[in-house]
Amino acid sequence: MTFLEIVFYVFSAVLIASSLLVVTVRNPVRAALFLVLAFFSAACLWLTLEAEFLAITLVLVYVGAVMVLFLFVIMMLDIDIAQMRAGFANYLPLGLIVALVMVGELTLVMLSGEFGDAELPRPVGQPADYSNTEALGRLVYTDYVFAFELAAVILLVAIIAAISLTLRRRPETRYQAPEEQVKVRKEDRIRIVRMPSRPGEDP
Amino acid sequence: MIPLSHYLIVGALLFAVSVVGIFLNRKNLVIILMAIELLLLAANMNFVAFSHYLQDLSGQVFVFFVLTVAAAEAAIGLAILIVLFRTRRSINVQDLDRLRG
Amino acid sequence: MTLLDHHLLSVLIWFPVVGGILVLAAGNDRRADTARWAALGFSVATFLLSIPLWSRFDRASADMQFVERLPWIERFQIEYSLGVDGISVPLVLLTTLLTMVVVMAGWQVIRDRVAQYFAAFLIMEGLMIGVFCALDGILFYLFWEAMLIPMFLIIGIWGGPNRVYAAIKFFLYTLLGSLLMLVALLYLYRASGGSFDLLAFHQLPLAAGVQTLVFLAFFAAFAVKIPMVPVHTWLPDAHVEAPTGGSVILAAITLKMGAYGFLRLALPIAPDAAHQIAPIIIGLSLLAVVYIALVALVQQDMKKLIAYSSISHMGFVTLGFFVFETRAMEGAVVQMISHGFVSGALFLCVGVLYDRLHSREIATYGGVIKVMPVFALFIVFFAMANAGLPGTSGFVGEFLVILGTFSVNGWYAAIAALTLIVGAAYTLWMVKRVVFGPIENPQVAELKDLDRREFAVLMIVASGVLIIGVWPAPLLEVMDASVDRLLAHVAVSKL
Amino acid sequence: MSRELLYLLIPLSCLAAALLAGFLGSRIGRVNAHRSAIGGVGLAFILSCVVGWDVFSGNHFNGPVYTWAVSGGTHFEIGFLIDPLSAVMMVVVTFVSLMVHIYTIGYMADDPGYTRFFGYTALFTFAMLMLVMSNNFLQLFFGWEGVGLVSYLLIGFWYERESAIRANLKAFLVNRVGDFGFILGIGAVLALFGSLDYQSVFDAAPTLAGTTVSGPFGSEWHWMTVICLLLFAGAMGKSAQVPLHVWLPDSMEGPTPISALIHAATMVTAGIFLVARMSPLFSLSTTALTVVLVIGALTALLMAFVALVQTDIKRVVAYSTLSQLGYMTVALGASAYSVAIFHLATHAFFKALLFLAAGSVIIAMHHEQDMRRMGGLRKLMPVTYVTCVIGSLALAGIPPFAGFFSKDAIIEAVHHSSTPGAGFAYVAVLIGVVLTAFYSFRLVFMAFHGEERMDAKTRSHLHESPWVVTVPLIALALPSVLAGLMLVNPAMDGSLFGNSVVAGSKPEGLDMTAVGMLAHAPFAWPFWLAIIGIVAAWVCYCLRPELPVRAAERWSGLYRLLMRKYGFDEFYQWVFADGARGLGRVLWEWGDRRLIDGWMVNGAAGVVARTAGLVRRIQSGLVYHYAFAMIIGLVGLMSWFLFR
Amino acid sequence: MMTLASLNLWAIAPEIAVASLACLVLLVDLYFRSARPCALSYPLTLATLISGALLSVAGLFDPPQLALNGLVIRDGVADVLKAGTCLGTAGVLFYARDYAQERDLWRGEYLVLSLFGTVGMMTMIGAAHLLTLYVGIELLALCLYGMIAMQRDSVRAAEAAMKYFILGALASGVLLYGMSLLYGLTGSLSLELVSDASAALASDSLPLILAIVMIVVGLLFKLGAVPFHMWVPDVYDGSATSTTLYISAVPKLAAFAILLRLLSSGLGGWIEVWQDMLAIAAVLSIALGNVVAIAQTSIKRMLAYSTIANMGFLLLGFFSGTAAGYSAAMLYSVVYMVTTLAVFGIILALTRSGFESDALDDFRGLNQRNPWLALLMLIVMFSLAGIPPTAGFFAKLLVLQAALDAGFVEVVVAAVVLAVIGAFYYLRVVKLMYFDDPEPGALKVSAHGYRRGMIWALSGNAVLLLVITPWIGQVMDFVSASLANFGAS
Repeated sequence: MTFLEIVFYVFSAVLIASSLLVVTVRNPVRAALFLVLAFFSAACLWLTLEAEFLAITLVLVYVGAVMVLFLFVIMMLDIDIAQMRAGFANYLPLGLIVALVMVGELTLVMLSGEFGDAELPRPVGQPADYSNTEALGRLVYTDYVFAFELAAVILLVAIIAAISLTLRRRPETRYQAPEEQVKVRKEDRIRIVRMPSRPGEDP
Repeated sequence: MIPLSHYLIVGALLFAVSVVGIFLNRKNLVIILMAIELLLLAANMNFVAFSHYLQDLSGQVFVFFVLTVAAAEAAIGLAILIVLFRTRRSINVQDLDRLRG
Repeated sequence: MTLLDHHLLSVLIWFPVVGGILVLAAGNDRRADTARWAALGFSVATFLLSIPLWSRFDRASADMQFVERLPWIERFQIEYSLGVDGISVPLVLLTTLLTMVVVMAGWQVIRDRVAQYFAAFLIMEGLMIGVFCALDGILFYLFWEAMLIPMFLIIGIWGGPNRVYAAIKFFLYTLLGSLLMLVALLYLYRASGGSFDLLAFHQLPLAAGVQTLVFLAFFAAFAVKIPMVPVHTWLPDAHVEAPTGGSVILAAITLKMGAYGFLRLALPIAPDAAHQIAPIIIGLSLLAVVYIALVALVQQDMKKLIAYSSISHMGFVTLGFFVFETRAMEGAVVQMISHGFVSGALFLCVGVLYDRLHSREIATYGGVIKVMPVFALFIVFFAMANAGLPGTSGFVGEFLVILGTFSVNGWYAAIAALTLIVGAAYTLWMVKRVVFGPIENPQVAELKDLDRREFAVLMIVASGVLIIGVWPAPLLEVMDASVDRLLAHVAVSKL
Repeated sequence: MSRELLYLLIPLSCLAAALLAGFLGSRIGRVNAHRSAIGGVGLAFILSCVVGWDVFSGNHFNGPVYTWAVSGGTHFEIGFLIDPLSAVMMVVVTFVSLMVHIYTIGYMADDPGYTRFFGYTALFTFAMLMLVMSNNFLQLFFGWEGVGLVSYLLIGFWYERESAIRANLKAFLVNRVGDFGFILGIGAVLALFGSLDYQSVFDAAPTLAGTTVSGPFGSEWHWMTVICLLLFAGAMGKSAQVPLHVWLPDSMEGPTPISALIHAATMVTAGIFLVARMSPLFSLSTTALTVVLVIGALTALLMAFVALVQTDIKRVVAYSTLSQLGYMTVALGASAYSVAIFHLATHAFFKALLFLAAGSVIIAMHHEQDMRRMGGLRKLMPVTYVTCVIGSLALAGIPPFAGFFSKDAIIEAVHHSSTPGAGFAYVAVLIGVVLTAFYSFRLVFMAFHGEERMDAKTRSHLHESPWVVTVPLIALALPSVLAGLMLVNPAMDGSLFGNSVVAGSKPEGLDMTAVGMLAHAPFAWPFWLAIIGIVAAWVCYCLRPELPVRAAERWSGLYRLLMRKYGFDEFYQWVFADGARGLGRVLWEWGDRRLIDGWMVNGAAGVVARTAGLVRRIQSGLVYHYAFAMIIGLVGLMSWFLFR
Repeated sequence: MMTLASLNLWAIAPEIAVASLACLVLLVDLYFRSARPCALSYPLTLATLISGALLSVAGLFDPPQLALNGLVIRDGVADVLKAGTCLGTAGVLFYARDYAQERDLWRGEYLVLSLFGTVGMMTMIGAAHLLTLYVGIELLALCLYGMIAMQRDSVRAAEAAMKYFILGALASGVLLYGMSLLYGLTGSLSLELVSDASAALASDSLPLILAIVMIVVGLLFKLGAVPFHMWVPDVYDGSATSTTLYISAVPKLAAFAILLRLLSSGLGGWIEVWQDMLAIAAVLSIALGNVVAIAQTSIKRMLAYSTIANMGFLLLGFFSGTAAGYSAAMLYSVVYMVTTLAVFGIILALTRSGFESDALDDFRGLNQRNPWLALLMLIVMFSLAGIPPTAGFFAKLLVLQAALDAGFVEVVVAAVVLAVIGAFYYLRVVKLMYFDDPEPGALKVSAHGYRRGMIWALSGNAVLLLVITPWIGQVMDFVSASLANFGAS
């Protein structure tokens, strides 16, 4: 067994196990952490596939950003974990059967002979000066520029949506408005009222 | 050497696990959101594997975009989760049953 | 006027529809009288416009006349093509005449949403004429189905206490049948190589199995509409709940559309299947004649009784069609026209009573003749026509059908002729209990006889009944050539 | 004036009179209404006499008036056939009708429906004339149903009486049973001959006589037999032959003039006329003739028995009518068509007379019809009495009254008939003679003789009827005496009807003359039987009035049977009326309401609604259920398409 | 060498216009606030959409062309559907304004999200590449999630958004997985190349079948076809009516387009496989939609099930795989969009502030309260039920015709019978409006001060379904012409 194979099987096992734990543990914080582990293992697997840039991105984006977001939300929402003790659905057996059928069929298809070594042999590695990042960059900024722009739009949408959903101006809380304070003029604050000096006399 | 099918089987298992996580979970919405991330990871796994075996970078480009989308999706999903929690004071999946029939 | 010369049928179809829309625009009930007069004006004008159809019709020819063809959906060769032959002309005239009558009959009775009421009838008139004139499958279907909408509203808005059930039952029953017809039409479109021309369908060679399926699909639509046993149960409900005008149109014209469909579509398109299935249909027809007559006998509600009587009479029509004999078929067509008058008239009569006492129960009445002699005269006359008394139109059809059937099969004729007994039994038994006898209900003693409007309405219908009964020759003359050609066509196997 | 116009004028004058009196009666007033009706019918009578004279001068006519319809190559026409048979009928009909019209002025004087009545009677005359003048089956049926309609309207004339409107419905429906056969008969004629015109049918009949048709169970039927039996079914209905006789006694609910006109003299004889008219067909079928003969004999005998026990004066006459119609039918069955028509004519006169006389009594008694409350009217109503006796003598067949000749001829015809069943018929008609004499004189004795059994109040008002009543009585009494003498010779030697009736196998021994018959009478059975009947009646109702009561007690079973009229009514009520309604109710409840509507229509709707409710529950609102459904769908599609 | 010209940017001019103007709207909304919400950004949004529509049809019936290195295709069907999407969105916003204002939804973000959603749909419509397709789908989906949840104080809206999000993500995950397999099998992401490569595969290629199953599942989810329909009723019901209108009306065009792109352009050679799947889904959808709709008491839920049934009919036209079938399905989606716009427009018009008109009973006696609106609703209902002479009938006619031509007689007969069941609940609305008397407390609707323009627009919208009948042939011709040689460059 080569080093690559060892890496592959170890991280595959870790990946599957941690992903199983993600969906089974009760504590969402732990689930998030197992998710981090799963992503990390996946990144390692991708390294065996010479997708260095994506592997790094996966760690950076997911572990660095998304998972932090998850944890942030979990913490912020202050969920009572004890309350979440209810178990799995009572159709668990049926669900498991369905899941097993699915796994069986998927495996069967994958092993059906079109993805074996004979049909698609593993390519030899890239030359040492090959930069996965550069190659990807070339593609993304040329052939896929439209998709790239759209991805930007998607992120914009995510920003707009996330902000407008979560940002709330509570009517009951009072905020300072410095820009209004700075802009204030005397007419806004003082009203000069003309009063008759003696009763009966016109102002 | 590791045949392509092994990578694919890993992807398939990941796919199955995440799917099971979505429909067997009756506790926490956050975990469902995580399962969705795993689902996308499963697809990404396939793409990366194919990309390597086919020696075609477009698969990796696809994964690049999927990661972007997944991040955006996670952001919006969590935002919705917060909105839901604010109105309902709960993110229990079982409480999500006002709309039915 | 070139419009009338070349587009008479279009005018007949669209004039009342446009009229109906204009009447609808009269709006709310503050302008009810405007709506009434406008509706009367449109319906009378339509009737007058339909007279040239009769006078200019070439009786010697079996071809389609007053033909109009315009491309409509060219992609699918769907055409706006209209034409009439000797079978449709009387039906068109019946429609225009009875719509006029119905407008008059609803004059004061309808006080609620007047404009909508009259508009519905006018629009329906145009659509019904469309059914009788359409020569394109899709156009036919369009009119056929569109007609359901105003009828649905008429039953549902102005109907009796159980109107919602009746209206929905009516709609869904007919919709189911007609959608199957649509499937058949679509199939024929394919089989004919891309045309919806009904006359082209007639010439289409079809294999035996296909014919059977096509025929059954048509049968589903038409049998429901006619209606034939056992898909008749919508009719009593619809009739009972509909307002008088609705019942009249329903009985007088809507039912005829089903029968007309057999002649225009089912028989000529699938003649072999028709011959093959004929014994079953004859059986159902005879079942209608006997079974339904017996059921009619025990009805306590006048409208229900007349409704069942309609089913029974329509059994004669289908019987006449499916023995494939000239006299029987012509008799059946005459029966269609006659039944239009007679059942319409009977519903009008019940309406007259209902307007006064708001009851359709036979038991409410009794001794009406004492206080309403003129009305009694009419209702007895129409009852006799319903029982097929010679000299009335009701006789002509039954007589010809029985004669024609006898020459094919004596036993069929014998069962059909039972209607002479049972038909008379339920009709006259109702008359006995409503019209004759001592007055037992004090409210009946207060009844007023017909006013001039009601008299005029019933008089128009009675004249029709009498004229056809005494001298049906002109009516038969109009249809003779067309029926002959149809029978000759049906006699030739397509296989 | 052309002949066609003349012929046309006869029915149309009646129709015009009917429309005038019927529709405009309330406008033109009672007097003008009866004037117009009588004028119309009177004109018809005069013209009929002219036509009759013309016909017996040898001028026959057969031609269309207008084409009613053309269908499938068959011409349906309205037309007239004027030959001796129809001429005789026209004269008889219009004459009796005229008399009844005149009589009505008195009889109906106080009735609110006076003008309506004249409208009806004139309309009836029109329809009856159309019937007898017809030259084809279609018009025959027209008239046939027309008279039925008027009969219906007139029986129910007093529409407030439950019994009247029940009777008219019954009359119509029973007639419809006959018409059922009749219309099928017409269908059979058309199917066999391809025409409805008498002439062409009769011409073709001999050549098609052998045609057969297969009946049920593999039997072979002669077309002629089928046609004749079907047509005779119609005749049975209209002429009230057993078992379709039940409507006639009940029809006495109508005003008496109607009983005279319609239910004695004219309409009920339409069946006899029909068979006579169809004699070219009937003569080709022995089977049909046998049926006719046996039915006639049964009617004659059974109804005569019933007449013995009736106490209602009109019902006695009604049952006698039934019995006499049986006689006529027997004559038809014996192929003695002209004899049947002969009896029809004489019977028309004396039976109308009897009815009108009974009516006269009824008016005098203030609409009391029970003979047990009468008696001794002889002195109070002499004209009525005399005419009534004349009528009864004629009915009983005492020479030389009209009934003697016609009835004797029938008996002789049956005696000599070779039709199967003639033996039975002969016995039946002989017994009938005794019974006829007995019940007719029972009526005379009970009503006019003996003690006065009415109450004092009625007694004080009793007087002879006015002239409008008595004149028709006298006018009808004359032919009741004389018609037989005058008509017997031509009727017997065949000169009266010429070739308008065909006697297929004419019985022998009928070459009788008036003188011969009168001379022969004292030495023949019928005469003495009649005398026995009269004497017996005298014994029972004048001499020993307690005898009938004792007899009734002695043979109580028989008496009850007769009082119940053999139970026909109950049987029909139970089997047909109640049976049909019961069946209808069952079919409606179980067929329409439960099976079709309940199970199929609403059941389908219910299934859909329940399914909707059920499927709706799947939409549980729980997101993991939704996801599970999707996965099930995914796995389902995968499993199917991967491994199919 | 890539140049700006070779990118062929003109082909995505509408997308560029809408996306950039959407950013402008965002800025305008941020910096120009006024008393009335969106006083400036709303007209600008409408202008954006109309300009998008105009740009879409500017090159109508030009020969098809690939653009942006094969990521995008511009052909007749894309032009027409993009224009339809823009106009449909404009209609949605036009109808939604009063309603959304009353519910504090009428904010710049709402408009911007709807605009970006439009961009997503246009991207889906013009996709010639799996990546564009996926990104388009996600763009639309993210916008929709945001729009639904934007009604922040509504429990129901949040729940609907969450459900939609979870199920939508699941579906797109499945779709993505299918795409990955397709990529692995064909080695390409471009639909054109996928089409060529997949046609060369053995007919029993299990991975490809699996890929097709997964892709079809993803597509069926987007359409809302059974059994991937569960989100539809809840999302329709929970969202604000204006959002429901947007979700129900406009994306159907895009859904049709991705069906066309993926299955017909990409997997046309494998029609035998996906045809049966679509047939099953079609029948199930028609059955379930029509049956369950009967049991509903909320009109929005009822219309949701009606949508499911209608999507079944759309599939019925599509799965025949013929040009006639595609054009039938396309006509169906267009007619459906117009009809849905009308029906939700009427619901919006009936809704008063603080009072949702989403229970069926709110339609009780409408004929007496407002006969004109009742008549419009009547037309729309009969159009949905497919009763002639409305446009809905012709749409159903063509669809049935196509399915029949493909030989699916049993399917057609089943669909027809189920349509009868379906007619029942449309009739029930008519019944409520016309046969029942209004509740005693019900206001006369005309008292509610909605804009005059709204009534005109609604009238035009609903009456169009009726008066188009004489010209329906031209509409069909137009649709088929736009579909001529789609996807070919």
